[in-house]
Parts: sequence; structure tokens; C-alpha cells
Amino acid sequence: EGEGAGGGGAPGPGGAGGGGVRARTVVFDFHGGRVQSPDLWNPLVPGFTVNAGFHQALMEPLFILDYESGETEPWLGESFTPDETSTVWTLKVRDGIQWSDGEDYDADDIVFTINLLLKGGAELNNAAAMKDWVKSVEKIDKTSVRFTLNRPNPRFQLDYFSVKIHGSLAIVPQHVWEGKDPAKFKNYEAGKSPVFTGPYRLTSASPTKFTYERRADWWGAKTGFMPLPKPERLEWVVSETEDIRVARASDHQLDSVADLTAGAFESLRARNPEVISWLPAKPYAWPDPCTRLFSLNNAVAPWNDREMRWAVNHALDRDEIVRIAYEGTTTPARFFFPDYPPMQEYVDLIEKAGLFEEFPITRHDPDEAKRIIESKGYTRSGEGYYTKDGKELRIQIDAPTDFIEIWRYAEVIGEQLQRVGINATVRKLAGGIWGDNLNNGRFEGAADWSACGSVTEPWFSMQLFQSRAVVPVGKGSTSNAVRWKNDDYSRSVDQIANLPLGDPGIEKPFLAAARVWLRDLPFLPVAHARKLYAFDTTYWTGWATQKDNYLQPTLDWGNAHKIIHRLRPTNAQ
Amino acid sequence: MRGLTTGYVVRRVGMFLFTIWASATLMFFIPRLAPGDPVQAMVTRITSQAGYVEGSGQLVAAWRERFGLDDPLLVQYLSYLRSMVTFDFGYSLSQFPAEVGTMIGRAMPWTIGLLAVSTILSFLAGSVIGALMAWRRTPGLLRVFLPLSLTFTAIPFYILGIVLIYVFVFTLRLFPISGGYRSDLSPGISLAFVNSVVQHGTLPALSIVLASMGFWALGMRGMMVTVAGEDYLTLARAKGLRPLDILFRYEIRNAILPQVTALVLGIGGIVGGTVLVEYLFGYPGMGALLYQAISNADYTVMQGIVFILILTTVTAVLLIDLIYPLLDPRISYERR
Amino acid sequence: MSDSPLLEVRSATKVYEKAGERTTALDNVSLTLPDAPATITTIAGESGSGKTTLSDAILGFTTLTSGQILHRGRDVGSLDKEDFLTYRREVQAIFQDPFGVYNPFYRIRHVFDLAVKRFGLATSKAQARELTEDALRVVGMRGAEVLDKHPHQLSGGQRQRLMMARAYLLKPRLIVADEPVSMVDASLRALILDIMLRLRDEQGISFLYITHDLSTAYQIGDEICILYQGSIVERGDTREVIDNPRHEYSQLLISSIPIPDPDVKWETGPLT
Amino acid sequence: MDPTAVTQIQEQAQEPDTRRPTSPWANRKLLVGAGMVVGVLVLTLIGRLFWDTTLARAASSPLNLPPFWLPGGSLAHPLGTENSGRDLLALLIVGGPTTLQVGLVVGVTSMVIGIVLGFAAGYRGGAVDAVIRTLSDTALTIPTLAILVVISAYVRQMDVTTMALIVALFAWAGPTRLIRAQVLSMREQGYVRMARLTALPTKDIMFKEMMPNLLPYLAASFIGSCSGGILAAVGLEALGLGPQRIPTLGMTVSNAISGSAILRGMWWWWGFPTLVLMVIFIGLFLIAIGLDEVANPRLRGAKA
Amino acid sequence: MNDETSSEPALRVSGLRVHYRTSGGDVIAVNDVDFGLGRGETLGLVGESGSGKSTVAMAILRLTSPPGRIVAGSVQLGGADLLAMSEAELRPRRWRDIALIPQGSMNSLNPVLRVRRQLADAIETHEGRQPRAQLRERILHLLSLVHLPARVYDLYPHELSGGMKQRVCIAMAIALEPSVIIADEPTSALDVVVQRTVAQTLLDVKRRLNSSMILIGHDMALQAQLVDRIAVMYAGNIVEIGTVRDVFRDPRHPYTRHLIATIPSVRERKPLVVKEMHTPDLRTRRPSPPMIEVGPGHLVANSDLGAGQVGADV
Ligand SMILES: Nc1ncnc2c1ncn2[C@@H]1O[C@H](COP(=O)(O)OP(=O)(O)OP(=O)(O)O)[C@@H](O)[C@H]1O
Ligand SMILES: Nc1ncnc2c1ncn2[C@@H]1O[C@H](COP(=O)(O)OP(=O)(O)OP(=O)(O)O)[C@@H](O)[C@H]1O
Ligand SMILES: [Mg+2]
Ligand SMILES: [Mg+2]
Ligand code: NI
Repeated sequence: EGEGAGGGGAPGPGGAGGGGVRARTVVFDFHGGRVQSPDLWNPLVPGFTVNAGFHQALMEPLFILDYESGETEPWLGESFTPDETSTVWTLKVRDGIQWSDGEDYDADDIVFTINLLLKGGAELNNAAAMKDWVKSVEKIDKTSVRFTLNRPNPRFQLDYFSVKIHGSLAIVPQHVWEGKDPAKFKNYEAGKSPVFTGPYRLTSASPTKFTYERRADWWGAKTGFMPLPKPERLEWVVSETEDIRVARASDHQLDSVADLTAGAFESLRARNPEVISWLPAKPYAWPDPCTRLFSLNNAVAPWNDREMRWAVNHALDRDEIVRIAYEGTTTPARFFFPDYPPMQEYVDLIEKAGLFEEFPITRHDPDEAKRIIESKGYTRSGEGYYTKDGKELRIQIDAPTDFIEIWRYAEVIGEQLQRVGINATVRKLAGGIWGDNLNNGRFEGAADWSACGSVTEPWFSMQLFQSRAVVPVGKGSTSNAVRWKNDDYSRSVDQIANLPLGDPGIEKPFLAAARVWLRDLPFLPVAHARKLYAFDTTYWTGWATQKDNYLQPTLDWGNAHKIIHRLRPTNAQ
Repeated sequence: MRGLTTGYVVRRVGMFLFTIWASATLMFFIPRLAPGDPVQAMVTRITSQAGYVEGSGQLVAAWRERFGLDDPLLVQYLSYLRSMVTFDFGYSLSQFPAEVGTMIGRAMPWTIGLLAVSTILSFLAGSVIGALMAWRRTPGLLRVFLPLSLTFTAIPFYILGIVLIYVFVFTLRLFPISGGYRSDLSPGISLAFVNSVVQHGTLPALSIVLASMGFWALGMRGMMVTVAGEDYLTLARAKGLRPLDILFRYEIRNAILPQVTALVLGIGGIVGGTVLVEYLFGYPGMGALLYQAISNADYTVMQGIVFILILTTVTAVLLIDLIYPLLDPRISYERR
Repeated sequence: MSDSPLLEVRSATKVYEKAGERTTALDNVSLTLPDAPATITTIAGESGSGKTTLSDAILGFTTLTSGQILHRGRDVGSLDKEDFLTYRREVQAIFQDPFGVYNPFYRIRHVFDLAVKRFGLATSKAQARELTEDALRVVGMRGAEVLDKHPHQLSGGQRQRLMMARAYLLKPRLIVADEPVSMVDASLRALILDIMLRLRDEQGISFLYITHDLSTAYQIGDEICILYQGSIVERGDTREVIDNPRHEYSQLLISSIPIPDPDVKWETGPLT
Repeated sequence: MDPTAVTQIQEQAQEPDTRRPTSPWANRKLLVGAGMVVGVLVLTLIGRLFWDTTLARAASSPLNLPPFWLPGGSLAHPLGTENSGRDLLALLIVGGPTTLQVGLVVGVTSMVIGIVLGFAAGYRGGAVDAVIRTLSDTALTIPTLAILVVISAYVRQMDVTTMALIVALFAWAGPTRLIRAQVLSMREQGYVRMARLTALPTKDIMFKEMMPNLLPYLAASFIGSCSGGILAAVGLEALGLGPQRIPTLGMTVSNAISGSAILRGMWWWWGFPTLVLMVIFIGLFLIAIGLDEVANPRLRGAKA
Repeated sequence: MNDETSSEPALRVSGLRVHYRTSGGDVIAVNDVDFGLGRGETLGLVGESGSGKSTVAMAILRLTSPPGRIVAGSVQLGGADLLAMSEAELRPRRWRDIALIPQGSMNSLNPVLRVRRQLADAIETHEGRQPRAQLRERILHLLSLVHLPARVYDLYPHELSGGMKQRVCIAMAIALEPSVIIADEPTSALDVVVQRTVAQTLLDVKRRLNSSMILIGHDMALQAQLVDRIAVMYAGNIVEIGTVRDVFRDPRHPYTRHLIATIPSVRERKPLVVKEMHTPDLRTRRPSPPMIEVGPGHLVANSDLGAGQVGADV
């Protein structure tokens, strides 16, 4: 049931503890908008919506990365070990795993899937990455697979098989997919659940709601890997607006709410005191991996001048941005790494090396900003805008219109730049156009999060800004949209690439790269991202919180399996 | 048909086809003028969830090729025309391999059901209110009350919708919050299902009706005032006709003609105009689908929906032109 | 100007076609109205015989199915701007229905002001006023009383008189008067008919007097054409025709004229 | 007989009418309506003199303050502030006129186009009609939203007028069709013939003779276009496609919605702008109704 | 219908005053008018245009609409005062007891309803639903009574000529066989042939129904043919009333005399008798002139007071 006004035999809203379907169901908020193709269950095509239950209930990952500890936990996989050069990786999966139709899940399926990606076109998810890294894949025995890479990659397991942010590479059953065109296969038959290994099966799918029922014959329970999860039924419900989400959650119609603003969360908690979040007090939220940035197009004058970029940086008041755009629910960022303990170590390295003193990135100093601008030949009369050769100093900041958080901080940046005499305007664009402009370099400034990727090690985010990713304005590239070229930086990052994770040798090239980056400041980290998840404890407890931090609380990611297995009915305690 | 000459009908139908072609062509080129690219948009969407998509450059290239987006525009245009003529809208670009036809088919009944019904309701309610505002015999109490009902129109209906949600859903808990029907029921002609559709539809319908009623009422009032002085009304009164008969068959019947045109013209606007209602109430209709398609630069879905819109609007306009002489026998399409 | 007649109707035919049904409103009607001397030509006929259609055609409000209307030898359908203005200036009208001809938005004054302005009759405001007052005086009205009224405040007869005044004001060469007296009382009718006579004699204005009231035609008409089912069935000097009708329909028409004597009733002859 | 021998049946002392007829424009509804709209305009314009309008910018004030009479409120921000630190009073002062401006630009532009094309199509007929009808039909079918998304990608900075013009670009088709239909049934009216008889130029016939009689209808349409334009603009703003730095009432309202103002009990955030919008709308409605009475002499003097 | 003493007139109008509100003050369009209409009688109501004839007609039916209003007076019909009863009481009596053929019937038909529907409306409102065939029969009969072809049944008003519309109105008026018919210039748009037919039909029907009729017009010749008594209105007053013979033979009021003198004739062409007249300003309040009886049932207004002096005919 759901929002039906007490109808349909199911207990009405607020019928806490009354047993019935509601008490055995966990209802998740799905906030990605309506799913217009609920009959598409092909995880290999990019248009497929994975987080409406697919990778939380149907498909299980091989490993799950715990952001709190930095450890990777085995799930379907038992181990994934590299050789000493990180070029040959051996995957071992558990014994006794079965697909939901009873067939065995084994090395053949994995080899089949990887080969599908290797041999098919680049249009499949992860196909490009596999083609790039994997030379060959072969079955060793029923539960072991050997990956031979083209070149060393110490992050092979982390990046593709461990739910590093959001999801991971999906292994598909060979007996179902054999002979199908992987780009066109829908993998859906009305009335039947798509075949995967998870403890739930799909029972209904509509653009606004997905329902899954627990499977008694889940392999994990049979093999003793884990008992069946307690929830008998899972639902993902689309709520179009934050108000609706809060309304539903106030009414105990949602057990988990994703991505709330602080104000909404506070009013939700006022209505429904059973609601908890990661932190009991402000900022409530869990740090999200994608640091918020203010990108300046390094290919466009005057922002191609590093001093001008620094001038802009001095005009920024990050504390004010946090206070206003985030209403105090996050912290300013001084580097583009997310706020996780493993990454914090790297930022501390920069600190210790005195680089933040040399390049005082967090210093809000409007006068310095003006001084730099004036030193570039700009003049300003009174409170007007700076001009040079009759041309106004202006910048247009693009922000995606459907992403409130982003345009809110863009607006504050706009005001701050206005204050120092830069005519900054904020333009909200439809997501597709915004992204396209960014990729093609058709922008002056943009509010974005394109340094995303590193969560336990520095290389991934840093390599995004290597010179080799730079393409001319008008050509598309999803990395280094700011079009920053610096060969010293690129060289240092390449040195990190091949070192095993956690290798002490990383420190030197890392600091070298960080120094160059800070000096050039191709884009400005603004604030750390936060994801505010709210959980209703009326029916279920066991949610991930900082106090019980067995995992990050990201229920829309593929790591949700672990949380779902942790949930307990409230009244059963 | 009365008042119609064959020549007129032939010309009118020719215009009908021409308009469809012109609109369809515009809708082919307009989205392609924007910098957005459907595949890029798709990648952007994934990036906003996953942070980063590796190898997205190749991904984009591969899909562009698959969709023929790299073909010369003319080739794309011709295949577009072909697909429109055969009503085969192809695959969604953003959710490949979902078919556009299926997506539209899923959304259409809701749009027709909710939006068309409430548009017609608001037309009727507004027209009656407008008529009563202008009618001499309207009781004094109503006279005071009627203009008040128009103040709803003065509230942007997003606010109206939210206030409705707030009052009826949060506070009074009379209606379900969102969606088109209770999802534990499967669509069909069962009592429970119909009941839940009605329950879910009431608030969105109410907000549309309240918000747009005033415009109809104003237009109607204006026409009623114009009609009010006509001699035939005096004769009707002399005939001792019942006041309501006069109101409906003589006054409203004459005053409503231009309103009907407005209604028909409005039908085309229904989908585009109510994106926000659907959004606000989580209603699974075409407006929301269109909005998603636009922001995802999903050309095929956009084209599919717009083509349907074009067809409905142009057909409605054609029909009104052909039927108008029946409604208003004075109109004749004879060449002057 | 050429010596071609002021107005010539050349085998005018008008067929209304509707839902497959054809109504021949005018059937090959020809008519010539010379520039001088000014005459009053009566078109009489039963209701629906095409009188208004003929007047519409002459005024250029309807296009003929075939035939031509010539103003000074030129087809009125294809006049250049200047000639068109002359044509409008020279051929004016008084309509059958005095109710619709006033724009309800404006005061009565509008009708006169427009005419004065459009045809450049006056050079000053005062002169315009004077002209208007003059015209009103002819129909027994005063500007102060009517000019600032709205049309709906006037009776039918008042409106008709005003139309007459407007026509007088313009002093055209020809006035097509479609039932100008059907809505006025007897005394006004005399007044209006008298105005017509005066306009003819003093101003040399010709009239195409469309009526079904033969007694008035008898009083003022010079020539008469009897229309019957779209064609002219009889024409000639008014008095001759009325005194001695030849065509069967003319006879019926004339025998139906009411006799203004309560003691001499209509003979209850066999009527349709 | 001497026609000049005039006999007057009665010669009453005929004073020229000294009682000046009360002007039809002195219509109560019209005045009240105009008063409301002008009131908003004047108040907000005067407000500029006394209130710092830069407070309408983000980050200029403390966040989320209630109006001064509520606990936590302050006279420094008498109507409270919203969640980006904008002062509500300043927002109203800046937003009121810009909102009116949107309405007027949309109303005037779409009506002017609608009237010109509608009259041309209805009165001229034939090929002109066919062309105009095809144009307007085409314009009717294109979803405004699609075009706006495209345009917004090209306009460097959307200002209020640009946005209004864009809205108007798609708002003319409706009025055109409606006016055309009216003209079609009006062109055989007696006074139109009279005007033709007076050799009035076609444009005078259309605009001086026919149009005044359509005034009630046009007024309603115009007001509809104005308020429709404001609503459309609010809708665009809700979708983030409006001007950014210049606050309008619509932008404030849509910010309130995206900022969960209702949930958070921050009624002043959406309440005040809505109130001003309502005053504007009701004012516009009253003007429309009043115009009816002005245009329709039959209604004059009849009690309200 | 009620059976009262035959001396009781079918309709009695007394003290009727109707004003129109205008921006320049009230127009007194009907100034204290009295007259009676005998059973079976035809009363002609003639007068200058603008003298208030139509206003009287409308007031009798209580159809005066703003800015006009009935200020005083009563209209006795069948023992009840039409002006005093409630709207609900009045409605069923309209058309059944008293019908109207309006002036300007050009615009009196609803443009969007077919002729048949408009006739049926009148019938069914008062007599309830009727079987289709019977109704059709009846309507066709009514149309034939006024010499309209059967095809008119299915036509819309704009497809009729002026005369046809007027006849449709007449057919409508006689549909319920009312006791009183008020005909406001019923034949002014008709050619003489049809006029005669229609007029005679009207009289015929009237006679058959034994109804009474007020025939408003300005065609004195037609009046002479049709009416029993005649009332002459001038500037809102009835200035002379009497049998048609008396009034024609011995017109007393200067205006009446003028009216009769100006009747055009087809027997001889005589000079038009023209008088330029100025109606008094109807906005000024004026006493209604006392009536003097100059013969049996022949009343004339004291011209010194009311209409003023009429000079000698020219
Ligand atoms: N617009 C039209 N469509 C179809 N038929 C028409 C139209 N106008 C006139 N007619 C027909 O043409 C014929 C002549 O009409 P017209 O108005 O010229 O008659 P008329 O002589 O002026 O009659 P009346 O004396 O009643 O005014 C009539 O039969 C009429 O029904
Ligand atoms: N709505 C109105 N407002 C002001 N005055 C009006 C109105 N209607 C009629 N009148 C005036 O009332 C007087 C009587 O008008 P009424 O229509 O009764 O005249 P009538 O005798 O029927 O004339 P006709 O023979 O021309 O039809 C006229 O002077 C007229 O100007
Ligand atoms: Mg005629
Ligand atoms: Mg009258
Ligand atoms: Ni539901």
C-alpha cells in the first residue's frame, strides 16, 4: 500500500506496530524522478535506472567498499587479488551462489559478461573501461576467474567491482543473455522477475513505484552466508518534490528518504520524531564523495590567467557559501577530495607541507582580489564593474536547473563576485544542456562536481585533470572540462598511477601535483558535498548512522544490501 | 454539412496537412538547435548519480552512431518524417531500448483522464460562473460569492497545489499524496481501481479547475454582457420561458461560442501547460514525460509526444472549423 | 468625366448556393441610372424578391454571380483608390434596418464626423458642426438633442431620420434607399419623402428607392421597376404602371395597397 | 408648399444640457482594479526610496527570519527573510514592478499581434486568412517549454523583458484565433457596412469600428494574456529558466517551493509574494470587468 | 380564461409611467398613459416615432429592462395586475395570455436555434412536452397560417428574409392562442401583398380566438383597414383615442390631423404635407394633458396643456 487514504485493507498511515503488510515492508524513497521505462531491466545500457531497487535488491555486487573503514568487504566475491605488478587479477567467488531461477552463478557468467563488454560496442556501461584495461579474461575453475590487464592497475577491484560510489559492474547470467543483443535486450517479461542473485524478486514495476518480495530460496541463506533479510517486501516509491517526500515520511509512508535539504529535514523531524539521520545534529548529513566546485574555463580569457583565477578565489567567501547556500549543513572545501578519513590524510599532507600557507586557498580577501584584477589593467569607477578596453569584466556561471543545491551555491558565488566588481550572472540550464556545455567547453564558469571519483586513494580524481584529457572547445570530453593543461602535473599524477594503493611512494608525486594544482588553481573547490538521508525508525531499526557506522548510509547505492540485511523490525526488539 | 462548401473543406484539409507538416518539421529542427545532445545528457544524468562515467567519450560516440545522430541532418529528417507517417516513433534515446510508443502509451491515458477532464470541468464551471456573474437574475448572495471564487485564479497554481496538498493531505488526510493510483492495485476496470484513480485525481484536478476557472469565467462574462442586450432575449422573456431556459439556451448558448473555440485551442496546450501539475502531484502523464524528455534532450520521445500534440491540436482546430457552422449557423465560409 | 451613365447594372445575376440548394436572388437584372436629370427610380417587389441583394450589389457589398455594376462606365469591382472614393462619394445608401447601422460603441455624432472627415466636407470644426446641424435640421432634429446620444437611446424612426440626414450631408449623386420609411410614422414618412424630393430637385440627387410601399412610390417616384422572383417583370413611369399594371404580379401588388379609409375595406379577394 | 414654413408643435424651453454626463470611465470596478494595480506599482516604486533594494540579493541578510511581530523577527527585516538571505520586503519592492512588467509586455505584445493578425484574417479572409491560420495553428502546437529550453541556452542573460518577449512569442496564437472568430461573425454588421459606405480605410474599419465593440472581449483577453503571461513566467522561473539576479515575485514563490517553505512553516516567504500577486491579479480582473461596462453602454447606469 | 362581465375590458392600462435613466437625466418615455382594450377588439396605437409606443408595449408585458423602469401604473389583465404580481406568477401568463410581436423582429429570433425550436419552445414551456409528430404538425400549421413555406421549419433565422422573420414572429405569437396580442409594427418589413396576407391572417386568427389586439404601427392606411379603435401617442402621452371611424372622419388633435393629412395615396398624387416638428425634451417632467370627451368614446387631449399648439397646415 502506500498513500491510499487508509484504503485497500492495508493498515492506514501511522498504523505503527500493527503488523500487516506495512510492518513487513521497507519503503524507500526514489528521488531520481519518474522511471519512464519500467520494463527495461538491462543493467548494461546507460539509460537503465539501477537505483530503483535493482542494485539494492536484485543484483548483488562482488564486493562492497566501506567508506568508514576504507575496507572492501566480500559479498558475492570472496577475494580479488592482484599479482605484484597489479596486471593479473584473480577473482574468487563464493561457492553455492545461485541465480534466482536456480541456475548456478559461476565463473562462466563472469567471463561471459566481461567478454560481452570486451567484444561488444562501446555503448555498454563499463565497456570502454574494460576495453581499456582488460586484455583477456579466463575461467580458472567454477569459482575463479583470471583477469589479465593491458597495464598495471592497482585500483581494478576498487573501481569496478566494489560499489565505489553508486554502483558496480553488473554480472549477468549467461543462460539468459546468451545470443541476445546486449544493447537492445530488455531483460523483462511481464509477470516475471529478471534473473539475478539478490534475495528479492521484482513483483511490480511502474514509472512511480517498484515492488520486490523476499525470496525464500536465496542462495545466501542456503549456504549460510547470511540469514534471509528481515524485510519481506521492499518498495521504491517516486516522489516528485521534496514536499511530497517529507509529507510521506511524516506520515510514516517512507522508511528511508534520500537527499533532503536541512530545512526540510528539520521540519520532517518536527512532524515525525521517529526520524533519524547520520548525525543527530547539524549538519546531520553524511559526506558525499563529490566535492562541489566552481569551474573556470581555462581556455577562455581572462580565466586562462591563473592570477585571475586566484582573484576569483579571493573573492569567494566559502564560509558564507556554507552558511547561506547550505544553511550550515556542510563545511568549506580547500581541496577537491571528499571528506573521508582516508582522503583526509592526503589533505593533511598538503597542510604539513605548508602548501596551504603558500597558497592560501581559503582566505577570503576581496581587497587582494581587486588588487589582482587591477594589476591586470582593469579599472573600476565607484561601485561599478571592472572594465578593460571598454569591456566589462564579466562571467556567466552555468548551473543545472534541476539541481537545487548546485544553483543555490552558484547564486551566492555570483553575489560575491558582484561585490568585488565582476559582473557575474548565474544561468540555470536544463541538465542535458548544462552538461553538454561543460563537456564541450562552452562556458565561462560553472557550478559542478567534476572532480568526483577518489574515495580512498588520490589518483582517480587527480587523473581527471591531466593534459591528455584536454580537447579543444567545441569538442566533448567528460574529464578536465576546465581544459587545464599542465605537463608537470600530468607527469606527477602518472607516477601515482602504478603504485599500489597506500604505497608510501605516492606522497612525493602527490605533493608535487598538489603544488602545481594549487598554484594554477584551474578550478575552485567550494564546499564538501553532503547527503542527508533520513530514516524512520517507526517500523525498522538498524539504519547506518555515525553512532552505528557499520557502513555509509547511501541507500540508493549498490551497498544497500548490507544495510537491508541489518534492518530489524522495531517492535521485535 | 451546413455552411460548408466542398471547396472550403478541401482547402481546410489541405491546410490541416500542411500545418502538421510545418509543425512537425519545426519540432525536428528546434531541439537540434540547442547545444544539448541526448547521449551527452544521458551521460550527464549518470554522472550526477555516479560522479564519473569512465570512457564516456567512447560511450557517447557509440550511441551517437547507433542513433544515427552523426548522419547528415537531411538523412535524419527524412527518416524522422518516415517514422512520423508510420507512427513508429522508435526508441527512446535516453532510455534505450525502451520504445517511445510504449512510454507515450503509458502516459497518455492519465493525461487524457486527468487533464482533459479537469480542463473541461474548469471550462464548464468557469463558464457557468461567468454567466451567472453577468446574469440579471443571479441571487445577491451568489453575486457576492462568485467573484470570490475567481481569486483562486490569482494564486499561482503551484502554490495552490501545495496548499491543497498541505490542507487535504497533510492536515486533513483526506487524499493520497501523489501518483495516479494505488500501486498495489493493478490497472483495470475494477471498482477499487477506479475509486483510487478518482481519489488520486481529485486534488490535481481541483487545482487545475480552481486555477483556470477564472479565465473562463471572465471571458464568459464578457460575452454574456455582449449578448445581454439582444432583442431575442426580450422576446424569450416575453414568451414566458423559464429563466433558466433563457439563461442556458438563449444567453449562454450564444455567449459560449467564442469560448468553445478557446477551449479547443486550449486542448493542444493542455500537455505543455500542465507539466507543473503533473510534476507537483506526481501524476504519471505526458506533461512530465515531455519535461523529462526536454531536459534529457531525448529527441525521439520529444518528437513522439509533440507529434501527438500536433495531431490533436490540429485535428481539434480542424474539427472546430468544420463544426463551428453548426454551433453558430451565422458563420458561413463562403468566399466573399 | 465621361458621358457614361452614373450607374449601370448590366445583367446582374446573383445565385446563393447553400447545401446544394440554389436561390436565385437576382436573375439577369439590368438598369441604367443617368447622371442627369436626377430621378427617383423605385424598385418594388415582394419580400425576398431580391431588392436588398440588388442594393448590396450596387453598393459593392456582394459580388455578383454574373453581370456587372458600372459606375461611370467602370466596373465597381476594379476601381483604383481615387475612383473608388469618388464612387463612394457619389453613391450612398440608406439601409433597410436602422438598428444595426449604428456602431453601438460611438455616439451618434460619430456617423456625421466620419462622413465629414472622410470626404473632406469641412475645413474647420465649426464648419463641420454647421453642416451637421444643417443636415439634422432638414430631418427635423437638433444636434444638441441627438448627437451625444448613443444609438440605443433612439427610436427606430429617429435612427432612420438620422440616416437620411447623413445622406443629405454627403450630397451624393445617387442614394440607394432601401426601405427608408418602413420604420417611421406617417408624418415623418412625408418628411423623409419630401427630403428625397427636395434633394432630387434642389441638389440633383438621384434615388434608387427600394420599397414595398407603392403608395409612397406613387407620390414621389419617377420610374418604377417591379421585381418578382429576381427579375424585373414590369417597368415604366410610376403612375402609369400603378394606374394600369400589366403584369399579373403587379396587379396583385397594387390591389393589395391598403386604402386609408376605415369604410372602404379590402375586398377579400383570393390570396395565396 | 413651402417647405421652410416650419411649424413647431411644441417649443419647450430647451436648455442645452448643463448636467455633464458622468464619464463612463468613472466606473467603480475599473477604478478599484486600476487602483490595486497602480497601488502595487506606486507602493513598490516609493518603497525603493525608503528601502535598500540590494537586500533583495542573495546573501544580503540573515537567513530565515520571520516577520518582525513574530518571535525572532526584527524590524531590520520587517517582513522576514528567506533561506538565501534575501529580505522579503526588498523582494516585494523589486519583484512587484518586474512582475507587472512581465504581464504588461506579454499582454501588450500578444494582444497587438493577436489583434493585427486576427483582424486581418477575419476581415480580409481568403489567402491572408489561410496563411495566418496556418501560422497560428503551428505556433499553437509547439510546446513553449521546448523552445524556451533552447532559447535559454543561447541567451546570455535572461532579463525580464527578454523572458516576457519569449513568453509573448507563443502567446499570440490564441488571441489571434479567438479574435479572428469574433471578427468573422462581426464583419457583416450594419455599422461595418456603414463604414465601408463611408469609404473608411480597411484599417479604420477594423480598428475603429469593429474593435471597440470587441473591447469587452479584448479586455478580458488582454487581462487573460497579462495574467497568463505572469503565470507562464512564474512557471518558467519554477523550472529555473527565468532571469536570475532580478527577483520577480514568481521567482520568490518558486524559490519558496523549492526551499520547502510550506513545510518549514515559513509562510511569509510564499505568503507575501502570493498576496501581492493576488492583488495584481484581482486588480487586473476588476479592470477587465470594468472595461466591459465602459465598452458596453447598455450596462451603464444599470446598477452594479 | 376567466369569464367576467363583457363590459370588463380584456386589458386595462392605467397611469402607466416609464422612465429611462440616462446620463443626462431620466427620459420620461411614457407619461401617465391610460387606455382600455375591449374583448375581441383591435386597438391601433399610432404616433410619432419615439413617442413611446414600443415602450408601452414592453411595459404591459413588464419587459422594460434597465435603464428603463416602470415608475407607476397598473396593467389589469383578466382581473390581475400584471405589474404587481411576482415574476413567478407572471411568467406562466406571458405568451399564454398575452403575446408580443416585437418591433424589429430582425433581431428577435435567437440566431443559433432553428425556427422550429423557437416555436416549440414557446409551446412546450407552457403546455409541457409534446409528441414530436404532433408538435411538428402544429408548427407547420402555424407557419402555413402566416403563409410561410414548410422549409422554413428547419431554417435558421439568418436564412430568412426580413419579412419571413416577421412572419415567424407572428406565427409564434399566435401559437398559444393568447387573449391579448401586442403587435409592434408587425408588418412594416413586408411587401404589401404579404402585408395584407399577414394582416388579414392576424385579424383572422384574432377573430377566431376571440382575442384582443394592440396593433402598433404608423401606416395609417393599414390602421384604417385593420383596427376598431385607434389611440394616437405623442411625446409619451395618448393625445387622442376613439373609434377608427371617428378619428379618421373627425380628427381633433393637431397631431392626429397631421397624421391623417399626410397619408399618401395611390389614387392621386398630391403634394406632401410636411411639418417640421420638435418633440419636447422628454427629460423634462411635464403634466399629462387632461382628456376631453368630444364624442362617445372619443377622447382628445387638451392641446393647450399637452402637445401644445399646432399651427395651421401649410
Ligand atoms: N446570405 C444569404 N444566403 C442565402 N440566401 C440569401 C442570403 N441573402 C439573401 N438570400 C435569399 O435571396 C433572396 C432575396 O433576398 P433579399 O434580401 O434581396 O430580398 P428583399 O427583396 O430585400 O426582401 P425584403 O423585402 O424582405 O427585405 C431571398 O430568397 C433570400 O432568402
Ligand atoms: N434605453 C433607452 N435609454 C434612453 N432612452 C430610451 C431608451 N429606449 C428608448 N428611449 C427613448 O424613449 C422614447 C420612446 O421610445 P420607443 O421605442 O418606445 O418609441 P416608439 O414610439 O416605439 O418609436 P418607433 O415608432 O420609432 O419605434 C424615445 O424618445 C427614445 O429615445
Ligand atoms: Mg430587403
Ligand atoms: Mg417602436
Ligand atoms: Ni498510492
